[in-house]
Amino acid sequence: MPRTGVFVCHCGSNIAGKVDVETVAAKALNFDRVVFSTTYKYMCSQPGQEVIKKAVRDNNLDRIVVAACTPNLHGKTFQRCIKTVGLSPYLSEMASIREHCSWVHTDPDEATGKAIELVRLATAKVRKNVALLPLNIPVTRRALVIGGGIAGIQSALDIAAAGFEAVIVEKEPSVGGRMAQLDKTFPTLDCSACILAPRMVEVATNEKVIIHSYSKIEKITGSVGSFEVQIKKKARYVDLGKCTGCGTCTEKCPVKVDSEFNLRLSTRKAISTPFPQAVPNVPVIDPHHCRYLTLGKCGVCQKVCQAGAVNYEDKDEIIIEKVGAIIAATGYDLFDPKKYGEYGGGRYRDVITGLQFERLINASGPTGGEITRLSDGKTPKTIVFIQCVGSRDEQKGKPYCSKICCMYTAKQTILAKEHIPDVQCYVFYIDIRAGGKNYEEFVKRAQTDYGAVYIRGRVSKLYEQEGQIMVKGMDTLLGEEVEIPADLVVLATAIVPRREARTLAQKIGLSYDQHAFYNEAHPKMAPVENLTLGIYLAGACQAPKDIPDSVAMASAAAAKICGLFSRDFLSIDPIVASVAETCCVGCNTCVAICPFKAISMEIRKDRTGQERQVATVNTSLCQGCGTCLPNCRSRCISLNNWTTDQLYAEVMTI
Amino acid sequence: MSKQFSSENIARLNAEILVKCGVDLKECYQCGKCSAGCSSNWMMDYRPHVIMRLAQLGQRAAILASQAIWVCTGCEICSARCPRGIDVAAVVDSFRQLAVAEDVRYGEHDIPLFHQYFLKETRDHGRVRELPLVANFKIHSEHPLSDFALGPTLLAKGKIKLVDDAKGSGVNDLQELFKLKV
Amino acid sequence: MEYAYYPGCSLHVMSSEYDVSTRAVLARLGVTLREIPDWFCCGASSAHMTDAVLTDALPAKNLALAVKVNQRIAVPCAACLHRLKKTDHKLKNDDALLKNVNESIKDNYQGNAQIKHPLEIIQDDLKTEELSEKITRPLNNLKVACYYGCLLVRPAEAAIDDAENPERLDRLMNLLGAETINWGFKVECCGAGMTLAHKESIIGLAGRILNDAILNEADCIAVACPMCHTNLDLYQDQMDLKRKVPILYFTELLGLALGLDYNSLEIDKHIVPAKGMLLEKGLV
Amino acid sequence: MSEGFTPNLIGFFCQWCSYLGADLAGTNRLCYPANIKIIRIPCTGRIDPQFILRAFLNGADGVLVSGCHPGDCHYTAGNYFARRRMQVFKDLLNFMGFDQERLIMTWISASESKKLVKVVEQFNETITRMGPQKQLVLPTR
Repeated sequence: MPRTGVFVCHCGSNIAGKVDVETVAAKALNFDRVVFSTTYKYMCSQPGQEVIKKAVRDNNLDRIVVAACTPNLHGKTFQRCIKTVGLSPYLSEMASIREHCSWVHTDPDEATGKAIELVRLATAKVRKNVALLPLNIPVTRRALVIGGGIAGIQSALDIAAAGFEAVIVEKEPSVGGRMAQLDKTFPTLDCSACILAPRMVEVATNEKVIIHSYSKIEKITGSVGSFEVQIKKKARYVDLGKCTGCGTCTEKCPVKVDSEFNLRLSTRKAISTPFPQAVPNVPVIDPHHCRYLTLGKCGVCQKVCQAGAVNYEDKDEIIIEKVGAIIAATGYDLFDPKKYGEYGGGRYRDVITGLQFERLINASGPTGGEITRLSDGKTPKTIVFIQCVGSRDEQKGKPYCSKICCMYTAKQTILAKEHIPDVQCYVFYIDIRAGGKNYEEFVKRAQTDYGAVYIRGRVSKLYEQEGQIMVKGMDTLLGEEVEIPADLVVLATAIVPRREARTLAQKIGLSYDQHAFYNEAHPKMAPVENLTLGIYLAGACQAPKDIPDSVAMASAAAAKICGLFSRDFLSIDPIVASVAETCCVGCNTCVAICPFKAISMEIRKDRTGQERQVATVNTSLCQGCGTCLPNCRSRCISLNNWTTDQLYAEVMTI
Repeated sequence: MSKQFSSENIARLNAEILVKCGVDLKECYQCGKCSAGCSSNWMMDYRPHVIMRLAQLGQRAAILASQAIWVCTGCEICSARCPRGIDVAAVVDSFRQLAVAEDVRYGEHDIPLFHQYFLKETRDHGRVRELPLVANFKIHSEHPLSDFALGPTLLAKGKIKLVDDAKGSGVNDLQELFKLKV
Repeated sequence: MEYAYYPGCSLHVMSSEYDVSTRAVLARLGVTLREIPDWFCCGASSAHMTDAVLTDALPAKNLALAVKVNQRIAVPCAACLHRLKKTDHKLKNDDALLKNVNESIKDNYQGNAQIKHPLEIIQDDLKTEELSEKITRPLNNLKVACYYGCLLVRPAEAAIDDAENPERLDRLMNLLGAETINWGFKVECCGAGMTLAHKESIIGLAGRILNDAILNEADCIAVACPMCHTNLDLYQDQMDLKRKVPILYFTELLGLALGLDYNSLEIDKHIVPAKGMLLEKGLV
Repeated sequence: MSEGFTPNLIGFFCQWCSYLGADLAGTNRLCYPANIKIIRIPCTGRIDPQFILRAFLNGADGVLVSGCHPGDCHYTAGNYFARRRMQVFKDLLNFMGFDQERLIMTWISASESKKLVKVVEQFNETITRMGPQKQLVLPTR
């Protein structure tokens, strides 16, 4: 006969300020199988947990209900707590009387009434709970890293340093990501390529790291410990093994196409590497523009390749990798300023984005590091930088702050001044957000040492007049409008998730927010984990982030994975389905329904020797969604911790 | 002189504007884009974002007595470009309406006067007749003789008629809605 | 194709040439306009700037009168169009307000009007080929600055085109054979209803617009609003301009292209004469 | 009708999205009617129509099922199964002459605390207007 104890938490005044916790505890004693109840100021604290342990021992309790915050916050805490006094962790339940009650209802009587009801539901459920044993699942000690930018590279190197294999999947022909496009980095003004390139080489030569470049994730199945990843390696038309990276093919290729890497500021060839330091340094043929692949004529690259690496017959290829954990490090895209009709909506050639400016000032960029106007090739003498284009704009863009723009704009004013000594830079800003080591000092330097004029106010309109871009803004501190004839205007466009972020998340089962940034499991206590076990986050796919933050997060995610890989078996919650074979009629419905292909049919012989098929659940594949249960004709499938009995018990007490 | 803030004034004006035009003044984060785009900013004592700031802080009297609310042409570029989607033009309209309703001493004389004679034409004749409107308005305005010279040109070009047969009887149904003081 | 026609006060006397040319070109293009009997002022800027009740009551009453003639209503004045469409949008989306307003206007408007500017009628209702066929005097050699002003493009619910870079007028002018300029003042305000009330506004605002048109070497400015026309046309004498710029209604340019008689379009009513320039371009 | 009537509302909320949305409503101190009790479930796909039927039999005046947006199911497809099941079940309720408005299904993500509040408020309004549910209550209760 179950003996349940109820523990009502005050949570300081968070609960007790609204809910009469003593009444809740008193009423709880009337509920079925409840033999003990008490209250405490902070149930999750060490002394609070002692209260629970003591009560379990003294009253011989075998079930507990903690009425406190949401189970998502402290469910595990109380499970661990009763485990220390010999109870199965699965014999506890929580009633969320804080998030679902005291914080959302105003009337104390109503809140108290509801708290009592929530406790009633939890006690009803807990008496049907059973002691479960954790599942031990084997761990494949290899990690998948999606994205080969600085975050992905860092994660892979850290994992490799711990002695485990890391598989990088990068959609572009080369690793490097956004950082490869930058010129110098704030606040130290290190050359981006100079600090990135060694890492790229390191990752390319590390025998524990496998790089699948020019590849995409097709599908991921399985769960923590044993994921199976289908990767589509796009046809490169150049053999990675044979190519020597001599570059003759690129030189001779007659087709010019806008360069994606240079953000359409220059052209590339139909066979090319995105940038000179590419890793792998093997070109790809763009099948949409290659004359041979579109028209069947040309073939120059094949003729000039002495290594015989060009292969027009190359096909996309699907490869399978088995891994135990995944890091999503997919990075960011930039908000498209076309939505800003008042800034020209892309019509003015001398209005460019911050990233385009990075390419312009880059010595290996389209102009060899000369800052010139796209319209007439002249050197600009007045450059206006506009911040928050898309960011903090609920009407046209995104409500959030993109975090890095204040800093890179300050950097760009410094670099502009270094390139063009008599240039005057103006920065239109709303607030300067320079929280970070040496960041504020850096912005100050831009203003004092490099003479960037900061103007507080959003720009209302840009228009062309006599070969210049007229910038119509407001100095809100002065309370006066300003009009600046600029030679070049640079828009700090918002950081947005990669275009493919949502599709990828749906393939993996990652949770994401309304902007398609990936969700961390907990904003403070689990910032690099995703809610899906075994998947971790690194870099700007989670939120706008600068390089140091991305690298730190990448190392943190790698450390989490190394922890996971430190054991042969992983102990996880046994929240899986099971089939009562005696009742199963072998109808196959569950097999068809299961999203994880965790159910299959097996042949069993009954006592008379007759054969029949029954369903069985592969517990390492089952994720515990319970979708199979309602469709089972003979009601013979059960789901641990969410049994029909348990849910029914809750529903029966409403 | 320093501004006096009081929580009651702030709450009251915020509520008043919310009811009048559905704008939550607290949404404004003072980026100044409204002022930057404003056609008439160069003539205003308070730029639009300052009007919004004064409003946020409950400075009702200062706004009602300002000249800015009257030189606003109602072009709505402020509303169209506001990153927070605030209908700034509607806020300005609300303040003008309050100023008229409460008969405060306007920070600008001629423009509200013009509106009153414009509506008087509408009330009394259904349609606006240019000559009586100009005549009435100019006589009472602060610059009665300005543009007097334009008169003959306009008459010659047929832009103004001496006798106007304007009528539009539909307005009769609305007489009682006009609360004009002219 | 038939429309109820709401000319508005400006087209009644001050800008009657816009009225005349609108009627003439739409008639030539096979669109019938039936003027709403007893229409009255929509309140223009003065109503919404000074009185919350009149803001919607005046347009609503006119809409109620209009739909008795035809649910499709043609409104050439941008200010009237703006007022009627804004009120109509509010009434279509707020049943309580509709009920309230109907009580105050002692009428029963159902929110069933379709309000259109003649530019929309010409571009959306008629086939481009039909229009091109009727062009007998293409506006070749003419460089036009298309000016939209505020009220045709803002706010979204009343707009006939994009708020920042509208192109309707440019498309029509290009179709007629004219060259259009890319300039920064397409949607800047010219001073709207301040023509008489506050001349400084007009001198400043219209002056900037005219200057940019001159800078871009436009032969003339095409407009689709009587207030824009008046503001740009009336005070050029008093502005600091390199030269004067004729301001023409788009219906006048369309009328010329369709081969209508110059005098019938009453273009000579403008303060800044256009005839000389039009003669030079061989359009008269 | 039903002066002073406070409906008994039951929510079946997916633990990955709507339940977290309710947690967030708490964190943000949003406010919604107290007469809804939220039962945590692993996925809307787990919901057996008999739970809902039982809830009505036990005196629920309205049942709100809430899960992840289409495409966002943590288990890839549970919410799609749930949606189909709910449709069939609602058809059955309708056929039985039961007010099917008493059962609604919505998508509320972990970030949509404001939507949650709106949904609960609207549902509460609807059910309050409809009055107590008497069609399916057990005679003993």
